[in-house]
Amino acid sequence: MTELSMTELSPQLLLYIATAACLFAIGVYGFIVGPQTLRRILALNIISAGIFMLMVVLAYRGLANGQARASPDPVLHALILTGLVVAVSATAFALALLGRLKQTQASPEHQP
Amino acid sequence: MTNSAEQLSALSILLSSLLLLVGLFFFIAGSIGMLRFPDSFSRLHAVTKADSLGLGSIVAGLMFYGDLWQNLLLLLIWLLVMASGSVSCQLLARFAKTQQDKA
Amino acid sequence: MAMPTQGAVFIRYAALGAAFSLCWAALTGGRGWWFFLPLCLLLLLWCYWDKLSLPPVRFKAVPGFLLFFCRQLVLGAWDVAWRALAPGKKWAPQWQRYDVSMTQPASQRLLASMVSLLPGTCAVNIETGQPDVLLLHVLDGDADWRSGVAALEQQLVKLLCNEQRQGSTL
Amino acid sequence: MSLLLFDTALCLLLLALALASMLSRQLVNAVMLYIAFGLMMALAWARLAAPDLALAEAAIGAGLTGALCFSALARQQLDITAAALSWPQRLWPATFVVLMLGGILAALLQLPSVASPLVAVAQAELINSGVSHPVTAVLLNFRSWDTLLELVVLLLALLGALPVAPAEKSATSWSLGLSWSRLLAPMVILLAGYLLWAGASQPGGAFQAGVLLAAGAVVLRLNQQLNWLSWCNFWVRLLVVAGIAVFVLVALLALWLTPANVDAVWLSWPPLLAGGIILLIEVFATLAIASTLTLLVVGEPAPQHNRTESV
Repeated sequence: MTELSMTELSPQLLLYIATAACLFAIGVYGFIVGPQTLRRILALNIISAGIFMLMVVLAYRGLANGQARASPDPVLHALILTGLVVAVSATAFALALLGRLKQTQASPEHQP
Repeated sequence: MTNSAEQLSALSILLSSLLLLVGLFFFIAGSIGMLRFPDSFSRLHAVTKADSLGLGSIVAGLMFYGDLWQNLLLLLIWLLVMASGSVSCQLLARFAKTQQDKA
Repeated sequence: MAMPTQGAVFIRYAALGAAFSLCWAALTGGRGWWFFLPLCLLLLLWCYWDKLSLPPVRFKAVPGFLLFFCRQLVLGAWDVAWRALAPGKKWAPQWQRYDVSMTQPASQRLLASMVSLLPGTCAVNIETGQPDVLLLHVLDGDADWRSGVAALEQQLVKLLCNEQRQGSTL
Repeated sequence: MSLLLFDTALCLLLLALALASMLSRQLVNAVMLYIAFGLMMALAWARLAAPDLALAEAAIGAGLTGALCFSALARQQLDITAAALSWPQRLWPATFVVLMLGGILAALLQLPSVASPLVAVAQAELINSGVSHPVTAVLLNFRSWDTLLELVVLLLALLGALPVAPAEKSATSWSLGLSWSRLLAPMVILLAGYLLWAGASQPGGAFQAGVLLAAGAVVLRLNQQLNWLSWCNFWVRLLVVAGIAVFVLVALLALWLTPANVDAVWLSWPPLLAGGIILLIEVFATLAIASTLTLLVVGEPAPQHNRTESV
């Protein structure tokens, strides 16, 4: 496990790794370009989906090579599970902040 | 699962494949209807009816392979999907109708 | 409104518990009953607190109703699949109204949900009035949809005991 | 071969949905596409042998995120359409992103294809963990620090969101939706209980059960049910804190129960009691996650606060 060479990843793994990287890139693009704040929050979620997907693929590595008695990496799965719940709570927090922002932006115009 | 699949007679494999194909047909028909029908209400018709029967047919086809509890679970899933399909169809239609009346 | 007797209440909750245990058995393959017991108690308490129970049905009418419903389901799916796949326009969407004779709101909601699986009809709204009116979207206004809805309503009246009484929670 | 075909279709669908969600002009469409993307993501995770994540993502993607984003959309004006961006405004970020993507891909292709050594370690230690599902063992035994701190993060997010939560729009609920959600409530509780039970030996556990319960509770709350479930209620506050409190108490108890000749380690369970301890923690963690997420998503009506502002 010491060598860090170009190893032969199976085509399925390559496909999913490429998808994860592309999801990350799409999220970054949306985060830069997206004019509305809600879209940027969605973009952050897509970035996190890409990263989670990369971690899932890393956990899946052993299975894809057909090693005997292989199982996906439970440590990574547990980390992602924690990350998922934290991500949704962070999204909720961001959306609450966004809602308050809209309210305060809207209120001075209505008040005389 | 593989054991029971090997024990299945040719007749039940044929029946199960037939049911799966029928289910597939209704799913495809529902999807085509969703693309072809003129307004959102008609599209709801296509999705609700064809898909609930299609799923039922696929569930029936899969039932040849499972044991008793798995079959019960499949049946339960089908009932839930059908009920939620018809309820959400009605809610969607009502929402679309109120939007239409507003506009 | 007549209060149900103690025995009827017991039977109702026993049936509910049986339904829950059937679901649990289907999920787990018949294992883990030690965990299910407190869970079932919690579920029954929830149902009691939320006043949920199984709708009282006439058991004699159940097979006939199931047969009718399955037949209508197949007919409805076939109808819409044929219209979707056949060349040319096979549809003439219309708005239609149907006078509901059932009085219970719960039964009316059940009817409206089931109508969406019938050939050619899709329920949109129940307008309360004298009598209550079911607003329907009909895929083909020229087809005979009214008899199908009437037959379903008749079957439902046969099935549900409480069409005249109160206390249904569905 | 057919599996590779399925993978390709799934990956293309994922990318298309994400791209469409980012590029669509209407915000409503973006949110809807994002929900579809979340569902497809659950499918991808089931494919990649991660059923725990698929369960959690299905409940989050289909239930919570949809409710969150749509209630956020309802608060702001729906008719905001983004102004069309000029070409340079699109081109420069795109070139930057493509360059970055190339770098990331070049780095990722260096990854070794062997599994990490942690898999074997986790498998070997599974006997002493009290459960037979490795993910649950990692979450609540080997790395229970993560789970404890995650509960703290959830609580902090809730505490941060409560003071800024904007006033709820008074929504009308239809009687059909109301009765349907009430009918589904026992089903959701049963399923959450099943997931909690299954976590010991199969995919499932406190997170999935908590998220599922939260999704059910959010639907009920949006239909004006469960009005007691608010931060004003003392018992609900207790429920929210209960996850962390029980976790810490159990950890102290385990520390106290450790025999004198063994090194006492914080947050490690004696192997004999581990199964019961994990179940106890999971039950309260489920309730805490469910109530916290529900309060986070639905927000707080905060009537008196609102009145002072409008005066």
